[in-house]
Amino acid sequence: MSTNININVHHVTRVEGHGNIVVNAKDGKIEKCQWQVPEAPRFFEAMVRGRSYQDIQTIVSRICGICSITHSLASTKAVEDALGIEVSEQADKLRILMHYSEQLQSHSLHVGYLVAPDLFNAPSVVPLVAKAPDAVKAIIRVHRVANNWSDLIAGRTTHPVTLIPGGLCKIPTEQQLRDLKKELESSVNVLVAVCEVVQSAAGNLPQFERQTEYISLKQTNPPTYTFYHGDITSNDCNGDGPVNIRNWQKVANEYVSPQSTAKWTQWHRDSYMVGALARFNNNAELLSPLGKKVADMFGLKKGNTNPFMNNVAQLVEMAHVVETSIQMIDDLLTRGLKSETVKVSPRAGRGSGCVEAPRGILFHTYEFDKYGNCVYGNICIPTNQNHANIQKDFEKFVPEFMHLGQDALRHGMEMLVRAYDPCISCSTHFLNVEFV
Amino acid sequence: MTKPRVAIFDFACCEGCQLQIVNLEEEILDLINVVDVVEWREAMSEQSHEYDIALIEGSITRPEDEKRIEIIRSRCKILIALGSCATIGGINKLKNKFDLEEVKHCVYGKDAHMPHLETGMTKAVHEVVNVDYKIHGCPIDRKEFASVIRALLVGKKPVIPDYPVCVECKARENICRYEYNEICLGPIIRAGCGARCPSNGFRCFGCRGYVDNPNVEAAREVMDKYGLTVEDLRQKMVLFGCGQGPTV
Amino acid sequence: MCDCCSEQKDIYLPEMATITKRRMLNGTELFMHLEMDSGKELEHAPGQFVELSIAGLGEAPISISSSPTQKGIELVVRNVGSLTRAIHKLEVGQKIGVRGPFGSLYPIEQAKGKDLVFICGGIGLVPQRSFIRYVLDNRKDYGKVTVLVGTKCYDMRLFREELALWSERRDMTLMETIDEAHDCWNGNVGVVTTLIPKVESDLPKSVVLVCGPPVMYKFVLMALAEAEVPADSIYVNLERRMKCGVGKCGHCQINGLYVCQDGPVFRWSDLALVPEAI
Amino acid sequence: MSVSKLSKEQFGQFVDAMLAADRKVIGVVAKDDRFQFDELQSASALRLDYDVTILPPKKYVLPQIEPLLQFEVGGGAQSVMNYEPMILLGVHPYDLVAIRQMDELFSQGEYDKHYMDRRKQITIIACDIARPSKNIFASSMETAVVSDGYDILITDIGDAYLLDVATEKGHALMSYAKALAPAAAADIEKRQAIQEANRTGLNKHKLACKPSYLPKLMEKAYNHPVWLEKARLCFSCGSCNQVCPTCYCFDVQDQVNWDLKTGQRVRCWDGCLLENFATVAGDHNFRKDRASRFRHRLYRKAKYVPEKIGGQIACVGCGRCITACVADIANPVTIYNRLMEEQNLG
Ligand SMILES: Cc1cc2nc3c(=O)[nH]c(=O)nc-3n(C[C@H](O)[C@H](O)[C@H](O)COP(=O)(O)OP(=O)(O)OC[C@H]3O[C@@H](n4cnc5c(N)ncnc54)[C@H](O)[C@@H]3O)c2cc1C
Ligand code: SF4
Ligand code: SF4
Ligand code: SF4
Repeated sequence: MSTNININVHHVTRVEGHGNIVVNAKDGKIEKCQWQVPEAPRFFEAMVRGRSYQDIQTIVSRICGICSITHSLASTKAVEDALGIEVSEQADKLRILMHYSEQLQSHSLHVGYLVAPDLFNAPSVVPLVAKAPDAVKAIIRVHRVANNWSDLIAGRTTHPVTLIPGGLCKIPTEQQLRDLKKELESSVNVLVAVCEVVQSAAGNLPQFERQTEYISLKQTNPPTYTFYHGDITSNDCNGDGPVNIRNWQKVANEYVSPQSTAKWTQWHRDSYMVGALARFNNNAELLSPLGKKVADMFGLKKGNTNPFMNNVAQLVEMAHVVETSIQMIDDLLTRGLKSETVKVSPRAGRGSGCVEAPRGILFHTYEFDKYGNCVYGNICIPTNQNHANIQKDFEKFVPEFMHLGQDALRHGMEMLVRAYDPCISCSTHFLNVEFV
Repeated sequence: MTKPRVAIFDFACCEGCQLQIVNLEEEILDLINVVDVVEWREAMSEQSHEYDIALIEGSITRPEDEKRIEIIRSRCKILIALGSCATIGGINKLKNKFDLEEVKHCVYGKDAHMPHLETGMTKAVHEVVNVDYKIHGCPIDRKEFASVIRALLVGKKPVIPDYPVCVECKARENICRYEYNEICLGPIIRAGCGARCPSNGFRCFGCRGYVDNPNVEAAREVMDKYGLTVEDLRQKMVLFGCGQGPTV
Repeated sequence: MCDCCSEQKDIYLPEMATITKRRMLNGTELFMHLEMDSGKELEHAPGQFVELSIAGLGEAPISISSSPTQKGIELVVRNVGSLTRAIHKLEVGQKIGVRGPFGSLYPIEQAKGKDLVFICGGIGLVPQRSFIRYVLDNRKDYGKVTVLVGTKCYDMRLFREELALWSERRDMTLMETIDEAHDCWNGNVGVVTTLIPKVESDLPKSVVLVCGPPVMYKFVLMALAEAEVPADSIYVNLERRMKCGVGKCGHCQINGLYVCQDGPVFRWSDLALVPEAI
Repeated sequence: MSVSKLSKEQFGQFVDAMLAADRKVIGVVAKDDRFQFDELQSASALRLDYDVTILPPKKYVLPQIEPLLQFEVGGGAQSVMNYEPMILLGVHPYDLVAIRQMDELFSQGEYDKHYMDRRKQITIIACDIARPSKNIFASSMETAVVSDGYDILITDIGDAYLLDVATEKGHALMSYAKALAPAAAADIEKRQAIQEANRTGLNKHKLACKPSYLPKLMEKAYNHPVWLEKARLCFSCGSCNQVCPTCYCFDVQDQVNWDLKTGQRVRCWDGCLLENFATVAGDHNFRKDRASRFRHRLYRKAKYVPEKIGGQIACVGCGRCITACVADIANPVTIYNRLMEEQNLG
């Protein structure tokens, strides 16, 4: 078995955005092992300056096509925080419902279209259509349910339009909510079927463990497996948490690491992980029954340290959001939907918004002048927070799996990157990368 | 008949338009029945240099991207710009309103001079290479995408509207935003989206770019009538494809 | 037909025809001969047009270029868009959809006994040819026949063999010109209006029939006015966008007139109050 | 046929009975703070007190997109002609007049079987106007009240509806009505009073001449400066065409299915104000200027269409284009009155 390794994956495929893997090893000695991001920078924080508070969502939604609802929600919450706007309970519920649709949309896309081919040894989902047509159709079905769901509540599946500071500019009808509920109910079985298919190939997930810090939101009042409200917490918090989201900079301490090119984030350790596994590790006991059931199917337990299990945690969350949403719809229908008008007047101020993107915790902060025009913006994106952790995983993964040979190692590393569900295009405006 | 080979490439963008192709759901199976998708980094590992149709997502922002798009152009028969970033420069063109050095400093601080942060003025694809067709929108409309592709496959010029969003907005029986004294760019923006935003109670913010001959002067003059200002109009007009045509 | 009878036919449904002959007249114009699959004749009159279609690609109004005195119909299609490109790819034996004939006719009766002057610009020769051939087949009904043909450049000339035959006929006069000089051309050079003064018929007493590209009409009509041709003996053949061919869709309207029904052949005097005509 | 009476409650039961019998009923319902025609689920949603709908009922008579043919790509085609019966409930007199005009236009000359077959399946329950919309001028156009053309005409007389059943088709529907009583003389008087009031009172904009004079008025107006003045602000957005009950221009397009072997030829609404309405291959646009398109619409309403349908003016005074035009230039009354004024001066 050769111990000379030369991996240079220029643009990992089946991830959002561009990332490279570079590994050089001679005689078993690792000379270089890097995770790099050459995505074209897009300068959103600069571009929001001078724009009206009304347009912030429209602009920053375009940071990422896959988590556009999340960016919209985080920025809208930040605008509301800055301008001191209250949101009604109904709007709050509908927004969470909107947010859940994106969790399902994004997770099903990621697990179904991007990760599943790895598990079934296919280069993409296209050949899978011939190999496992039923499985592909099941995943398409779940994805379609998610998209119809966001179309209904967000106005579009990508780049929502119903979200405005203060509430929503269009709400669904009660009949539409009843129809959605039916659709969600009927998708439960399909979802379970998808889980079973993935379970049948779960053995192909590498056995790899690394202790790290897991950061996510935590909501205690009422206790909720939260994506939208709450404070920032981690498994390492020890008297210094939870942290109010306005102080997110204290958590995402950005620093330049001497042995790497990327700007990393750290809180209690030299790297941390965000995303489904982090949320699971911090909140697992609050999952819905179906969420718990799926976790059990895969033997996923709180405190898991295998990053590949992030994909399983995503399946768990898919089950959780579907089940929870059915209940939320019942709630909304019992109260009856009322049309609400929101009146907003601009004022000077600074505010932050934080929500859980499908791929991890996301922070937005803006400052406005008295006309409501933006003077400052700062955004910290989950994938950015995961880069350091990916690099640290690589450093442990390469020596452990080098014996499998160059091709298997490369494949394993690509899978590892994909396990994080990286959304590189949105993370890059913070990254500093040097080309080899 | 051999299936046309299609490749999908992305430049500076949010990849939301590619996502709309995925969002065709079941129709994706129909699509791959009639074309061979030979390269699509976001969705598959296969790669190829031989293709008939290239779908380009994203704006051109760096010199190396200009080279890349020229190579793609030289390899394909039909080049389609996919989505606002590609057709009009999209939201990325907002950057052109600022001094580039200042923009880099604003976002990257002292690290602004790292070589990979090199960035130029944002360009739409047609500002660099010849574009055969444009599928507008941020993101593109799945239905429109599907019908353009089908038209091309049977050898027909796809119907890409050159009339304002108001046409489709009226067809969807919406109450005009102006009736609430709110601003909307619908009257000068190209239709094709089914007036999605106004249908959802939101203004048209112009993601599809202007119609070929927008009456910008009229847009400016009607502001007053609705208690709005030219500055309000300007704020909205810069968002997508900033500087694409006549402005106020 | 009456309203109440349910056996009305669908005016939008094409009938199938088979291409029996085809050849390129020049780089962009395809000549075709069609026969209806029903075995029937269309029974058109000179001046009328059909809606030609390939299902999936669309429909286009195309003038009938042949005389009703012959079997089947002849058409000439210029390759300008996706439908016409697809038509160009069809082979002999292949099918094409036909609706029609539609539209008004040339003044077959009114022109009897009079001298006729045809002024054709470019593809405008195509519909005119229908009437010219009709006149030649009923030669004794009409007076002197003069045909003026102007073409942009030498390579674009249509129906060359037929023009050659016409030029040798003693019962008609053919005058041809091309806009730009060419090595192989030793005939007239200049736009078609330059031929008008050379017409030997008594112009004010002749019936003049004009068809050509939109830009041509203004100049020809000015020249005819100068030659004192009265407006009611001038006929123009106009083109507009058309979607139905049967006076419903509104696209072909010239002010209050419908080109598909009131035209395409109009008496110039009827257009006096129709400012959009030219 | 005679006029009968139903209490409001009974009328609701009548509508529900039609729905229970699986009749497709299109009625007027609220859309936010406006109204629209939509398929009724229950009588409770019906709003016969509406002022005007955003789109006219033409969307059911001439749908926005309608398949004409089904075809095999490059091959033969069949007509698509299966039209289901439908009841249009709550059509205001001006909209009824517009539908009648369209009936004439689609049946005269070449008979449009698609339009006419669909139309024959539609039963129209018209309804007298209960409240004026903000831009109505039906009184000026003599379309505020109708005495024929409907299958049933209903009038809200306060506590009950009067039903004037005019045709066999209308009569057939009455089997769904229970407790139908003949209208009393006093009721008929109430109805007359309402109709008389409407005949003159629905006039937010007042046309300075009889509508029948309009074709004559237009004869000398072609080069009037008003076209340029107004059209300067025209967006060419065609909103005025879309919302107009008498505009019926259409486009025809071929759509292919994913198999690339089959498809349909559809017709869809078009608008003469749209920039490329008169553009032919080679990009020659026969109505290139905004002003010429703007003028064309008003000429069509006042002259071209009337010439085809015995002098009836193709503007019924619904006022929808006035509301729809963001530039606020579409008001036909303003333009015709302006032409009148200057004609009187000159
Ligand atoms: C009465 C009449 C007779 C004609 N006779 C001939 C003839 O003999 N030979 C010939 O080559 N051409 C003729 N034309 C012109 C011919 O109809 C157009 O060139 C043709 O429609 C172009 O079709 P396309 O789909 O290939 O072009 P594209 O450019 O792909 O189509 C453009 C689209 O524009 C519209 N369009 C463009 N031009 C016209 C038009 N003139 N009428 C209707 N719709 C149009 C159609 O909707 C068409 O789908 C005639 C036109 C008219 C009105
Ligand atoms: S809301 Fe906007 S798009 Fe719709 S009609 Fe009004 S201006 Fe036009
Ligand atoms: S309405 Fe305007 S902003 Fe919305 S999708 Fe259409 S073009 Fe884009
Ligand atoms: S609605 Fe007004 S702006 Fe739009 S096309 Fe009509 S007249 Fe012009």
